[in-house]
Amino acid sequence: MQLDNLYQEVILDHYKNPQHKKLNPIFDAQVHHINPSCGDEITLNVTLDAGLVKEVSWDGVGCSISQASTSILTDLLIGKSLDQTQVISEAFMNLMQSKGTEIGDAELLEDAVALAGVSQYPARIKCALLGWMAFKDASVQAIAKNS
Amino acid sequence: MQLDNLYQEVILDHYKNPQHKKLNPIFDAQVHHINPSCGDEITLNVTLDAGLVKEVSWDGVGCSISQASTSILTDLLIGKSLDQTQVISEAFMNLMQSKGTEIGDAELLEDAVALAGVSQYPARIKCALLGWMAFKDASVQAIAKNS
Amino acid sequence: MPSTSALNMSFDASVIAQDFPILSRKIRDGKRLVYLDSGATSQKPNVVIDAQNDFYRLHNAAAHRGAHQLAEEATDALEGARQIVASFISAHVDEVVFTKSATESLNLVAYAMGNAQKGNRFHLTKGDGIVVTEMEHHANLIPWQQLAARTGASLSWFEVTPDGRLDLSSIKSVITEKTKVVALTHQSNVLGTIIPLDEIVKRAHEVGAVVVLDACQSVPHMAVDVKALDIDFLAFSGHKTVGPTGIGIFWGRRELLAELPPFLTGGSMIENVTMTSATWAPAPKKFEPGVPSMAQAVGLGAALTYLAHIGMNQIHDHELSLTEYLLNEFSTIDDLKVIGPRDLHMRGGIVSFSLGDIHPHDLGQFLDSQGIAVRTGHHCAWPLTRKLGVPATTRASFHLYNTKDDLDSLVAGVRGAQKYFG
Amino acid sequence: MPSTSALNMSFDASVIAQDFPILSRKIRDGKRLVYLDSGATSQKPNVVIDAQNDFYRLHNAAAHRGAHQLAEEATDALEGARQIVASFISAHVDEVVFTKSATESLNLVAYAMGNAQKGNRFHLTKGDGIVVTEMEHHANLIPWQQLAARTGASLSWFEVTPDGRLDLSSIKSVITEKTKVVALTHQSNVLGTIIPLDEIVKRAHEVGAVVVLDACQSVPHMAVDVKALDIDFLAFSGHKTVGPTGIGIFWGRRELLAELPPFLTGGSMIENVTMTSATWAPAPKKFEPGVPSMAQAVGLGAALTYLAHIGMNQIHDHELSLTEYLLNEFSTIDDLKVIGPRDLHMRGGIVSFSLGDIHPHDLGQFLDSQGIAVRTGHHCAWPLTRKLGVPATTRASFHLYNTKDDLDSLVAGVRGAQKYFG
Ligand SMILES: Cc1ncc(COP(=O)(O)O)c(C=O)c1O
Ligand SMILES: Cc1ncc(COP(=O)(O)O)c(C=O)c1O
Repeated sequence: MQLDNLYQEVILDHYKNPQHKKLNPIFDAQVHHINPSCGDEITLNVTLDAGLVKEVSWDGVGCSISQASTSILTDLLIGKSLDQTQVISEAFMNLMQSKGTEIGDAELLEDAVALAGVSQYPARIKCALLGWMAFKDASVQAIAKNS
Repeated sequence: MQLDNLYQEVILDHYKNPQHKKLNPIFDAQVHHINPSCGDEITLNVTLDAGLVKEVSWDGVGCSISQASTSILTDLLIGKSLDQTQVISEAFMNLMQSKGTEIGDAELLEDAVALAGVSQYPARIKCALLGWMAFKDASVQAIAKNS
Repeated sequence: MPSTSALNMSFDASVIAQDFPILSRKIRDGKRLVYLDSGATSQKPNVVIDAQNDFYRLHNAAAHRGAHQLAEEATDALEGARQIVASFISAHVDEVVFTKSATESLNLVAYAMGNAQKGNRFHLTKGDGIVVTEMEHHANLIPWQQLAARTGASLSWFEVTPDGRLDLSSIKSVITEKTKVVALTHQSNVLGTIIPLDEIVKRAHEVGAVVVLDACQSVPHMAVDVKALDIDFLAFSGHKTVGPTGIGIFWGRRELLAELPPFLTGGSMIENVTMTSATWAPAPKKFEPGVPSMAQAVGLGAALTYLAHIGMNQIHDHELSLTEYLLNEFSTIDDLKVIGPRDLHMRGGIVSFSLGDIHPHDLGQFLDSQGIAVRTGHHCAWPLTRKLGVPATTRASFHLYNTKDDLDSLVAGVRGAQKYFG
Repeated sequence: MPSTSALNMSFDASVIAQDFPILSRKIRDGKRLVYLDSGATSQKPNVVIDAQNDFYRLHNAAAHRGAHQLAEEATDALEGARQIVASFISAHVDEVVFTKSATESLNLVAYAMGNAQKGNRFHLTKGDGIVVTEMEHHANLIPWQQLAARTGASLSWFEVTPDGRLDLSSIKSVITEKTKVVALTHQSNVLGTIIPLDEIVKRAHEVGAVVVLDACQSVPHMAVDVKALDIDFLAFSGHKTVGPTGIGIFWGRRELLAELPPFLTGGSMIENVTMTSATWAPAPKKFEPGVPSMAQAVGLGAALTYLAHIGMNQIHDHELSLTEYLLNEFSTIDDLKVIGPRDLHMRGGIVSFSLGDIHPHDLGQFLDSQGIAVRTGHHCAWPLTRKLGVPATTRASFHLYNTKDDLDSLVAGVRGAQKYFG
């Protein structure tokens, strides 16, 4: 079934056991993002340390795609340098815009390549990006705060 | 030619020799009406005397239909009682709405039956009515003034 | 031209469905299309598509703007459509205004009131009140928020009960002597709830307020008679009424339209224009500047003629029997919770629900893979879904062309989703 | 899908005319239709009619509002059309807003400015100035009169010379440091005059004013590049651009759309909504509440694709050669007076004229009896026709499908009218 492209095992796993889904009350920046088309919401906290992403924690309501995508993001970005997170984020955004023509760089994106199927469902791309846009926003704020 | 239904000899005659087309400076009521779809304008003066239409005079710019219709109106209504003018006006309005299905009562409407063809050209009905609406308005004002 | 189905005395949705070409489309790997998203927009019968084609191929010209034959024909087509709309809702023909959508219609009345000067009955100021409800679509909420902000009037609202009805218990303190406008939906686009309009209209008129009815979800599905409802203004959309996109209706009582200032200004809505000022033509022209949306008006006329042939009461009965059937089927599914009233007397053919932990987006996606089109999300009534504690729901909404087969597919789809995500 | 004619390298209007089904209609007693009223509305090629039919028959659903396949297809269709419009006028895709008409587009920008609060660059107040011209269509005049009345800003204008050009001699005193908006037509719908836009834009930007261009009569007939023109906002209508009725375009510079407040409010233009407040989505969504006019957007996309295939420069050249031909022919007719500039460098394919004592209504009626459709009256630019001392004129206006034959018919018709009414 074509749907299995979208709902890969990895995604359903992350959905059922989301990583770092418990807000740490200590953070450099906190953001609250909303998906206006479906009402999904996310709160995401970021803490930096010497140019590295020390911690990302989050909470929110949303579909399996938005929840899994955010969970995967935390696994992927925590511990990375800000430069690396930017490279990864851009690669992920490009993958989402690829309309099913790309499979994604598994070295770079790890579990996030499981979300490649989302790019064939335009209405769901925003779900997959919710956590990523929140992270982008929060990291900019955290950098500003730390500098 | 079907067009000859519209432009009957009588109409072209009235157009070329419009009756009472010279404003009498003495009047009971003066009105200024406009046809917003084509820009035609008319000024019309009415004087009453003991329930009779003593005088109608007018000036204005407009197409052959509006000019002829107003000219015919003056010939027809001057000297009539206000009750009669109402009967005639209503008969004329009905004729204009008849979409070519009526020829008009020649006893009552005299030359105005020549305008029957206008009812087949919906965009021109307003032209034929311009003077009549002005007369209606002016006679109401004149009655109000005289009472 | 009535379709063959429309001439049948007995109502057969599967025959009616044949009038709608899109319903024979295949979706995702050849699945039959099960279209249960008519609350968002309805499908179009051939008569509507053909009527627009005829207009473009034979009669297209600028209505009310020319003395040539095509312009006359275009004018007749437009005004004929206006007459059809008027008959459909039991209104006078000069009370019917063509807009682009219900959204524009509702903005029209709100902005036009904002344009009213002191002395005009629609003039609003600090101390005046605007009343809405908690179940409004954004299109009948935000324009009033904006009007309140522009004029200083206050905005208040009827609350919604946990089972999805309007709470009228405090009607006298919601609609007060200060209330100037009560704007509310006839039927909730989320819950299917039909509101107790009579009581509200009575109270509104008691205090001298006008009632603006958002009939987007009622006019397409039941007989609506503006005179019998005793309302003052009404809005609905063509595209939900098996008509074209890009056309809506604004209706207002004749004497109120005479006093309401214009909204959009431009050509053909004027009486006289100078460089510094303008005066207005009488309604409906006053509210229709520019070259009209003629093809869409003609298409809407064809749509309403088609619906009227079939019969609005038959359509409503059909949708209610579908609703009853679905509510029964749904009651057999574990974890499925219907959101909105269960009482069939107070609802139309819209069923919103949640399904355990399965997010509506995921459920909707699974149903789509089975060829079933539903809507998920807050349905542009975010304050309502938040209030009910379900920021997103899954919504199945029906129209005359839906069959029990469609609902059986939905029920099977829901069970399939439980297995898939279980 | 390009039409066969569009693939021809050489421009042949009589071949193009075959793409437009209405042009083979017969008028009044079997006369050939000679359609010379494209300034009011243009005719539609088969590709436009077919594109809309395809949408309704195969892809109809509410765009941006569902996760099902039809909704995805409808979204693609809508956004694909937006991309076509953007390319056509050399804009960014997120700068293109779908409205119902040019009239709505112009009202949008005027009302949105009226909604701007203090601190917003579009906020207008007493002391600020709005500049228009004496040759504006009512749609680009009355909205500004109304905005001036609402905000206390003053309205001033460029005058028109007796030969129908804009008088820029006092440009520095018309556009002053107080001017915030200059709204003007690109080409007069009465005179055909193309205005000296560069000089005006330069002066407007010098004082920090924005330029709103009414491109209703230019975009359908010549290549228009919003970036090259250096303007700030632009409006045009689909129905004059061989597209459907019921659709218009509003374009604005990206950074200006970001600051401009919304106009119509409702669903899908929001970021967040509570009972008492709302925040907005980024442009273009901010300006597009409600279910979009999808079929019309798709039809407009097909129309612009069709025009672009033929080539806007070819179309413009064709129309100019028709204009030249007609002006020459007209110069041989006694009592015929062309209203507007004679210089071909400053005009497009519109020729307004008077004919001795024969009233335009009568002339138009006579021409109609010959199958020739022209427009008569003040053409929704009443202050202009009054200024020129011709409250009503007869107007012949062309488009890509008109031929020299059409003009020969017109000339014969004019001579016939002289005889008929002589
Ligand atoms: C110059 C000009 N501006 C504005 C308009 C208004 O366009 P629409 O009626 O399509 O809104 C027109 C056409 O009627 C026009 O010619
Ligand atoms: C109750 C209700 N009101 C208003 C609207 C807005 O209608 P439209 O989007 O056609 O303007 C809708 C539909 O979207 C609706 O369901």
